[in-house]
This record gives sequence, C-alpha cells and structure tokens, in this order.
Amino acid sequence: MLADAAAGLRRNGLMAAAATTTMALALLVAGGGFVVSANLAHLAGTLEAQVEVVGFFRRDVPPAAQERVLAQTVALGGTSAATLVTRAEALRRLQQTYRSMASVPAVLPGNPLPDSIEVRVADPRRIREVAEALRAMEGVEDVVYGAAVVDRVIALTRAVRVAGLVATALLVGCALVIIVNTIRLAVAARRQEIEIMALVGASPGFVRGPFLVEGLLQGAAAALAATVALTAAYLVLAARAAASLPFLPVLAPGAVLPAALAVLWSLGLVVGLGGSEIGLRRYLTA
Amino acid sequence: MLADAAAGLRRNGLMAAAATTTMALALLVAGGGFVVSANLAHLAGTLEAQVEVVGFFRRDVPPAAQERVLAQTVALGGTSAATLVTRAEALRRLQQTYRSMASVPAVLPGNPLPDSIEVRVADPRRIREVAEALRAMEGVEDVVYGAAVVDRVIALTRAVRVAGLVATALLVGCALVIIVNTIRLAVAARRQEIEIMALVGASPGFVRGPFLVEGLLQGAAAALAATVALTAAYLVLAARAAASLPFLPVLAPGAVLPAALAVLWSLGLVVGLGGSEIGLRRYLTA
Amino acid sequence: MIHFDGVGKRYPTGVAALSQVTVRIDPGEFVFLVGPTGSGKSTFLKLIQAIERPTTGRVVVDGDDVGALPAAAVPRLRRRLGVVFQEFKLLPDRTVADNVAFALRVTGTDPVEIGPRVQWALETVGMAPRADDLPARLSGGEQQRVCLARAIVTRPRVVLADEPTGNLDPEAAWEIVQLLARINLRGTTVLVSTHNPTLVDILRRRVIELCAGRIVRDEARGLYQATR
Amino acid sequence: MIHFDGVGKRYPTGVAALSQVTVRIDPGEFVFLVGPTGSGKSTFLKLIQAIERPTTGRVVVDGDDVGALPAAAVPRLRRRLGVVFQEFKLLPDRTVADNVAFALRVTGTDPVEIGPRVQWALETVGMAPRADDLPARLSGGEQQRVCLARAIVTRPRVVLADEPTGNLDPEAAWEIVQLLARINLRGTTVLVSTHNPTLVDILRRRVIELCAGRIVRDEARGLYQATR
Ligand SMILES: Nc1ncnc2c1ncn2[C@@H]1O[C@H](COP(=O)(O)OP(=O)(O)OP(=O)(O)O)[C@@H](O)[C@H]1O
Ligand SMILES: Nc1ncnc2c1ncn2[C@@H]1O[C@H](COP(=O)(O)OP(=O)(O)OP(=O)(O)O)[C@@H](O)[C@H]1O
Ligand SMILES: [Mg+2]
Ligand SMILES: [Mg+2]
Repeated sequence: MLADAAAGLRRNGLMAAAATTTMALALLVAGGGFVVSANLAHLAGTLEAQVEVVGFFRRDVPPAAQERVLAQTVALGGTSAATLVTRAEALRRLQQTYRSMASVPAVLPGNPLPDSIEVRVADPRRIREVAEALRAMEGVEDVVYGAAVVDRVIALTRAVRVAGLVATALLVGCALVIIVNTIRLAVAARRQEIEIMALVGASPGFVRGPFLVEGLLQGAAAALAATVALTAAYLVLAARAAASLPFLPVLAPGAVLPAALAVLWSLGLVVGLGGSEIGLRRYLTA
Repeated sequence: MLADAAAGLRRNGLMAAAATTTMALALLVAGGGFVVSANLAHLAGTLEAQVEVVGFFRRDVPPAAQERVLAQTVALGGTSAATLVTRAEALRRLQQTYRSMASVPAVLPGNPLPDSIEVRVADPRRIREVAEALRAMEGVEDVVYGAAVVDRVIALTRAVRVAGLVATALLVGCALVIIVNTIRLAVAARRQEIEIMALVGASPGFVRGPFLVEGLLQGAAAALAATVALTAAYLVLAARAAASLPFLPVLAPGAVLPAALAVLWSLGLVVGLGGSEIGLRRYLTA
Repeated sequence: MIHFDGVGKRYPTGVAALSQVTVRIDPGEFVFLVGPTGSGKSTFLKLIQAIERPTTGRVVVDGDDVGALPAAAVPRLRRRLGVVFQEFKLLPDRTVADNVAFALRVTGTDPVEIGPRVQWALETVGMAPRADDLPARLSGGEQQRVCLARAIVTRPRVVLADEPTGNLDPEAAWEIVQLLARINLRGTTVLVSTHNPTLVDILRRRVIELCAGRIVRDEARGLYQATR
Repeated sequence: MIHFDGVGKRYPTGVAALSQVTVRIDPGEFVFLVGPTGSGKSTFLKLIQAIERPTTGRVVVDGDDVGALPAAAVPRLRRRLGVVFQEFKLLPDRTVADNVAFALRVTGTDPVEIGPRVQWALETVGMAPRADDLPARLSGGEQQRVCLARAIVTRPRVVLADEPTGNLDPEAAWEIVQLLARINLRGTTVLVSTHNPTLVDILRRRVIELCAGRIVRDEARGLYQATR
C-alpha cells in the first residue's frame, strides 16, 4: 500500500507537488502564528512581573520595625518579591534619573526622602489587595502602586493574549481549510481513477487506502518542510533579537518550538489524512 | 465570454468554491499581515516620537536668554517640538511622580531644580547631534537624553519594522503560491475540456479567455470576501483596542485599510489571472 | 446464474431503458445480446454489475439479489465478473500491464502470481509486446484488447463484454469472439453485446434481442436478424 | 486537397505507425480507409489535423504544409475540418446541444445562427430529442451520433470520421454512411476509417488499405477485401 501511494505520488507529480507546497506554506503560517503568539504571551507575562507596590515608611520607623513589615508582607502570599529600600538608596536612584539633582545633598539640610518597601505581586489582579494590606501595617505612611499603570498592563496583557490566541486560531483555521481544499482538488482531478477502481471491484478500503497514505505522506512532507523553515527562521531571528534587543524577552527556541512543531505536525498529518478522506467521500457514494 | 466564464464556474461548482475559499483565506492572511505590520510600524513611530533631549540651564540664565536658546534649537532643524520648562513646573511634575515629595517645598529653603528646555527630535538617529548642539549653546549647563533608552527605541523600532515587512512579505508570498497552486489544480482537473477545445479548432485565446475571466472572477470574489472579513475584523478590533487600551496607538481604519485592501485586491486579481495563465500553459503546448 | 425477473429500469431523466425484462441465463451459457442503438444492452449489463439498480423487478446474480445489495457487498459481486466496458475505462496513467494487474491486485491475489497471470492474459489477446505502453499510445483496437485481457485475467465465472469488437477489424474481431468461445468452453458464462451480424451468424449461439427496452427475441441458436 | 508525400510517422516509443505513405485525395472525393487494428488509420487522420506531425515527408492540406504549420495557425486548419473522433471526445459536463454548438462558437459564428444550425445537425443524425441530455446519459451509439453532428455542424469542406459506426447497429451504421455520402454529394471531401466490410462493399467508393503503416491498396471503386 505504501508502494502504491508512492507510485501514485510519482504519477501525479505536479499535482502532488502543488498540494504539498500549499500545505507546507499553510502549516508554516500556522506555526509562525503560534510562535509569535507564544512570544507575545511571554512578553505580557514579563510586563506583569514588573508591576510593583511601594510603601513609604514614616520617618521615625526603625529598621527592626521595617523588617517586621517585610516579613508580614511576604506572609501575605501572592507576592513574588519584596525588598526594603533605604532613603539613601532612594536618593541615589533619583539622582541617577535626574542628573541635575546631583547637587541636592549639598543644597539640602538632609535627605528629604523616606525609607520604603518595594513589593512585586505575582498576579497583577491581586495588587489592590496587597496595597491595602500594606497600608494597614504599622509604620507605613503611604502606599503607591500606580493604579493607572497596573490597569494598563492588565489590559495590555489580556489584549495581547487574546490577540495571540485569535490570530493563531485564525491562521490554523485558514491552514486547515486551505489544505482540505487542496487535497479535495487533487482528488477531483483523479476521479476517473477512483471510478475505474470501483468498477473492477476494488473495495472502498482498497480505493481509499493509497489515497489516504498519499495524503498522510503529503502531510508529513509538508510538516517536515515547514519544520525546517520554521526552526531555521526562529533560530536566526531569536539570535538576532537577543543581540540587538537585549531588553526584549524572546523565548528560547527550546521553550517554544516543540509545542509549535507539535501543532504543525498534528495539523499536517490529521489534515492530510482527513482531507483525503473528505475528498474521496464524494466519489465513493455510487 | 463573461457568460462562458460564469457557466464554467457553475459547472465546476465544487472546484470553483474550493479554489475561491482558499484564495479568500490566503488573501485574508496576507491582508491581516499587512494591517498588523502597519500598526507595528505606527507603534514604532510613536515610540520614536517620544524620545526627547533635555537641556538644563544654569540658575542665572534669564528667560530672554532661554528664549534665544529655544529659537536656536528650532533653527537647528530635525526637531519636531521644543518647549521651555520652568523650575516650578519641573517640581510640580516631580511631586506628581513621587507623592511623598509633596512635603519638599515645606522642608526646603527653595526649589532646588533648574529651568530646562525639552526637545523632541524627528529622527531619533539625529539625537546625538542635537544634544551636542544644545550642549554648546550659551547658558546650557548640562544635557540629558537617556542614550540607553534612545538606543533601545531605535533598535526596537527597526526590529519591529523589519519583522513587519518580513512577515508581510512572507504571508503575501505564501498567499501567492497557494493561490497559484489552487488554480493550477483546478485547471488540471479540467484538462479534458481544454484538450477538446483545442481539437475542435478553438484558438488558444478562445480556450484561455473563459479560464482567465474565471480566474479573474474568482480572484475578485476572493478579494471581496477577504475585504469584508478584514474590514469587519479591523473595525471591531480597533474599537475594542481603543476602548480598553487607550494608551496603545492603533491606526484608524481609514488610515490603514485602504492600503491593505489595495494590496489584497491587486494580489487577488493579478494572481487569479496569472494563476489561470500558468495553469493553462501546461495544456496548450500541443 | 443470472436471473432477471420482471425488470424495469427508468433513468432519472425519464428514459425507460428496460421494461418487463424476464430472462434466465444458466451457468456456462454463451449469449449474444443484440438490438439497435439505445435499446438497453449496456443498461442490461450495468444492472448485473450493480452500476445501476432496477426500478422494478429483481436482478439475481449467483443467488444475490443485486438490486438490494448493500453498498459494501458490491465489490465482492464485481470481482466475480470480468467486464469489457464499451468505453474501455483504462487508467490513462498506468501501463497496459499495470491496468491488467490492477484487477488482480484489487482481489488480493498473491503478488507472485500476478506477473505470470498478466503475461498469460496479454498473450491471450495478443498484446504482450505492448505491456509497457500507456493506453494513450495504443490504437482503439489495441485498447479494446487490453480491456479484454483485464476482464479475463481474474478467471471470472462470468464475462460481460459490451461491444468488445466495435473497434476491431473483422479478423481481429473473429479472434476475440473465438477467444470468448474458448473461455466459455472452460465453463465460464459469457454475455456479449454486439452489433456485428457476421460473428453472431457464424457462431450460432443463444441470441437475446432487445428493442426499446423489451426482449423481442430469445433463440437458443439464433442469427443476428430474426428469421421471418 | 489532401496530399501525403513520402510520409513516415514514428512515435517517440519507436513504433513506426506510417512509412512512405504517398497519396493524393482530391476535393469532393469519398474515401474509405481500411486496414487491421494498429495499421495506422487513426495516425493518418491525426496527421491531417496536425495532432501529430510527420517524422519524414510532407502532409499538405488545402495548400498548407501541415507538418510545418506554426502552432498559431493550427486552430484555423482544424476549423476547416469536421472530425468524428474514435474516442468521441465529448465534453462530459455540457449538454448534447452545447457540445455541438461548441464547434460553432469556436469559429466565431454569429450567435443567432447557432441555434438553428445545431438543431439541423442534431436532426440530421436523429439526436434532436436528446438535445438537453448530458453525454453520460446516452448509449454508446447515441454518443457517436452526437459526435457526427458536431463534425458536420460547421459545414466543413472536409469531414474526417474515425470509425464512426463502431458502436452502431447495422441499420444505424448504414444511415450514418448514407448521411456521409449525402454530405459528400454537396461537394464535401469525406474520409472514413472503418472496419465494417458491409458498408464498404455496398457503397463501392475509393478504398485505401493500410497494413503495418504502408498503403497496400488504393482502388477507385474498391471492396473491403482485396479481390484476389
Ligand atoms: N445514465 C443515464 N441516464 C439517463 N439515460 C440513460 C443513461 N444511460 C443510458 N440512458 C438511456 O437509456 C437508453 C438505453 O441505453 P443503453 O446504453 O442501455 O443502450 P445500448 O443498447 O447499450 O445502446 P448502444 O448500442 O448504442 O451502446 C438510451 O436511450 C440511453 O440514452
Ligand atoms: N501516441 C502514440 N504513441 C505511441 N504509439 C502510438 C501512439 N498512437 C498510436 N500508436 C501506435 O501506432 C500504431 C498505429 O496506431 P493507430 O491508432 O494509427 O492505428 P489504427 O489503424 O487507428 O488502429 P485501430 O483500428 O485499432 O483504431 C499502433 O501500433 C499504435 O500502438
Ligand atoms: Mg451500449
Ligand atoms: Mg484508430
């Protein structure tokens, strides 16, 4: 049966080549969509991880009390990191940002900034809760968490995830329809062959067999080609991105390619087989 | 000839439907790629427009001298905006950012911040040049422009533009190959018809005509379907994005759809016609 | 073997191709099916193969009610029949040998047997030297002989031949009919539709004449024309 | 009209289908082309239509050297010929009337003329009642008559008919040949390949006999068999 399928592919060279190329391209588009969407989701996650709550201490709170607040905060759960920042450190950072303030210490009688605690929240939707708890703690004068920024990040990450999913689903759907149509056309071009097979007494299984194996082989060939192209492209692009955009979090090839290739291969094989089946059904009713 | 083409499409209903759907989907993917890439380029442009150079004045520079610096800066060319920021305004902004500094005026003998000039540069690659010119001006003590941030933005926007172009080119290329293959398969399924036409003395033009018109009609139908889908999707998504991500610069439908649809229609028509032509050539050599 | 019982066949277009056909063909018989163009000969043969189903009456082949045969049982029926189609129906992209071998592979014949049996069938019809040609490279008569080779290669119990000599010169036609007669001598039932009076008149076998879908004559040792 | 001058045709497979064929057919002649299966009759007719090109010699039709005809001039040649193909070559997805009309539309006939002329052609071959059927719904003989209708509908100056009676009963065959003879009386050159001795023997027209690609006989008022 494999030999039959191979012979069939050879006889219908042009048609098989056209169908396989089309499938490979469709799979590549779907796989590319998957990879891009995974990276967007990763970017969203990274953004979320950067959202933080800052609590300012009253000027009279001693380090020991600050340590207690830190412990209580960690005990709250839902935080991914919490650190104490002294007023000296805060001034240093401010001076770094606004270089012209380098002269402040000389001008001022002392450092006007308060000590603070910086908390990163694992899930940005819990940020309000963490902020309230922090505000209620002893010695904490004020809590800042940039509500607007948090809302933006939450909205952005949700949008990015939804857009990624929708785009991938759309591309996969398109790939599916394109592949099924391609195989259906290829089968239509061979309806005479199918009719004659039935007339000399081939069982539906015997007629279908080689076509299904052909479909499977085409699916596999297309998936292979798409695998090579996608892997090569991603390796090159990820390396480039890492070199020229170090601050952009690009997923390591090992972290995203296996899943993308799994999608691509299942799509290729299932559709190669299913497309042949659907294409055949039309000519096997008699 | 139009009637012939329409009759041809009716007779080959399933095949024509399969080919047209495939084309529509391929065009949709290509058009979607174009729209997304245009938006990424727009985002990159917005980021670039936000890069700015800040010059700090010595504390003794009078407003008139500051105005002269402003005029000289604008005269430099390559800037898209330049404004003077008084030390009072600067302090207000700082207090807005760091709420705990609300108490600073009470604590301090005076406002420690300098007057400044903020310059937006049209092309971020010219930023260094502008910064140097500003630094050389009379009364300017220091110039800050976050070289690291500028480099990042330049790298990011270049990456985004290249990625957008590459993705669009790839998707358009895929759409092209897919469409040509589809039409070729559809023509292959009708080689008998083509052969008989030639045998009864149809001129190549007469044989080709209806097929080409059919290809053109299919291309137009596919482009129409893709137009409807893309426009609807973009209107909905752009409205959504504007509502929930007000800070994300999404291109107005009127700004991006015309170009995308032009790409899509030219692709649909040219490939519908060209694909038929290529598909036919094989059977008209005899 | 083959039994038509009050069979009528009306095509969806409204054409009544056969009406009230009742006839019995016994194992080992040799039957000529004659009649003018459009009288229903091909339809008669198609009903036996379950390519078409009767609209009234019953067609029984080898004990199976063909009209009521489930789709899954049709291949088994067709494998027991060797058929020469009026329109040849050769696969255009396979060689002559492959076309003939095809009928064997479909029935799951032992692969080592296929080669010799294809060779035998092609030699029998005189097409062995063209085994590796594609059908499009053969003349009409040559294609017809390949069809006959495909029909007999499975050594079926029944051979149906629809106009198997239409494209053959008288000599080649006579050889083919003699071949069918030899096959018949081995016990195979043979049913041949033909427009060739000479063959029918020389062989003098059973003749069933159709006219406008009805059996108008059924003679044991008939001629092409009814003897008035 | 048609002039073969030392024509040889060797197919790429190495088969020499015609060798050293020299013959002249004048306008208004009626010629039977006979010979055993595979003797080169169809090849002879294909050379006239520029479906195949001669490997040696010249084929001249109506003053044109067909073997050297540029591809762009081939359609003009074919439109002057009315052809009945051995394998019918009807478009399976168009009605009988559309198939016949097709030959007219190809030649750019005035659309208002097409209907009546198709009607005339179908009536001439007795297929007018089936004008709206698809070819697959016709019997073999009916399809053959549609082919003939398509060949004559353009009122060509030459009609080539390859085995036009292979699927017809003797009566229908006789009608078709009489029809061809009537067309010939109007001045049309007619070239018919056939395996039917009766037709040839009754009509007694010019007979060209091919054997293994060579002309072995060319008689003005010949019989199917050479008279010894
Ligand atoms: N699939 C079909 N649909 C509709 N009508 C059909 C179909 N097949 C055959 N017919 C009609 O049924 C009648 C009998 O056809 P059939 O093919 O059985 O004739 P036949 O005796 O084989 O003729 P011939 O000698 O020309 O081959 C004809 O009028 C034909 O047009
Ligand atoms: N396209 C082709 N390629 C190779 N060989 C061919 C081709 N067409 C015909 N032949 C061979 O050329 C020879 C003559 O064929 P042709 O079709 O002219 O015979 P014919 O006289 O028409 O026979 P028939 O009466 O059986 O139709 C045959 O041996 C045939 O196999
Ligand atoms: Mg018939
Ligand atoms: Mg021939």
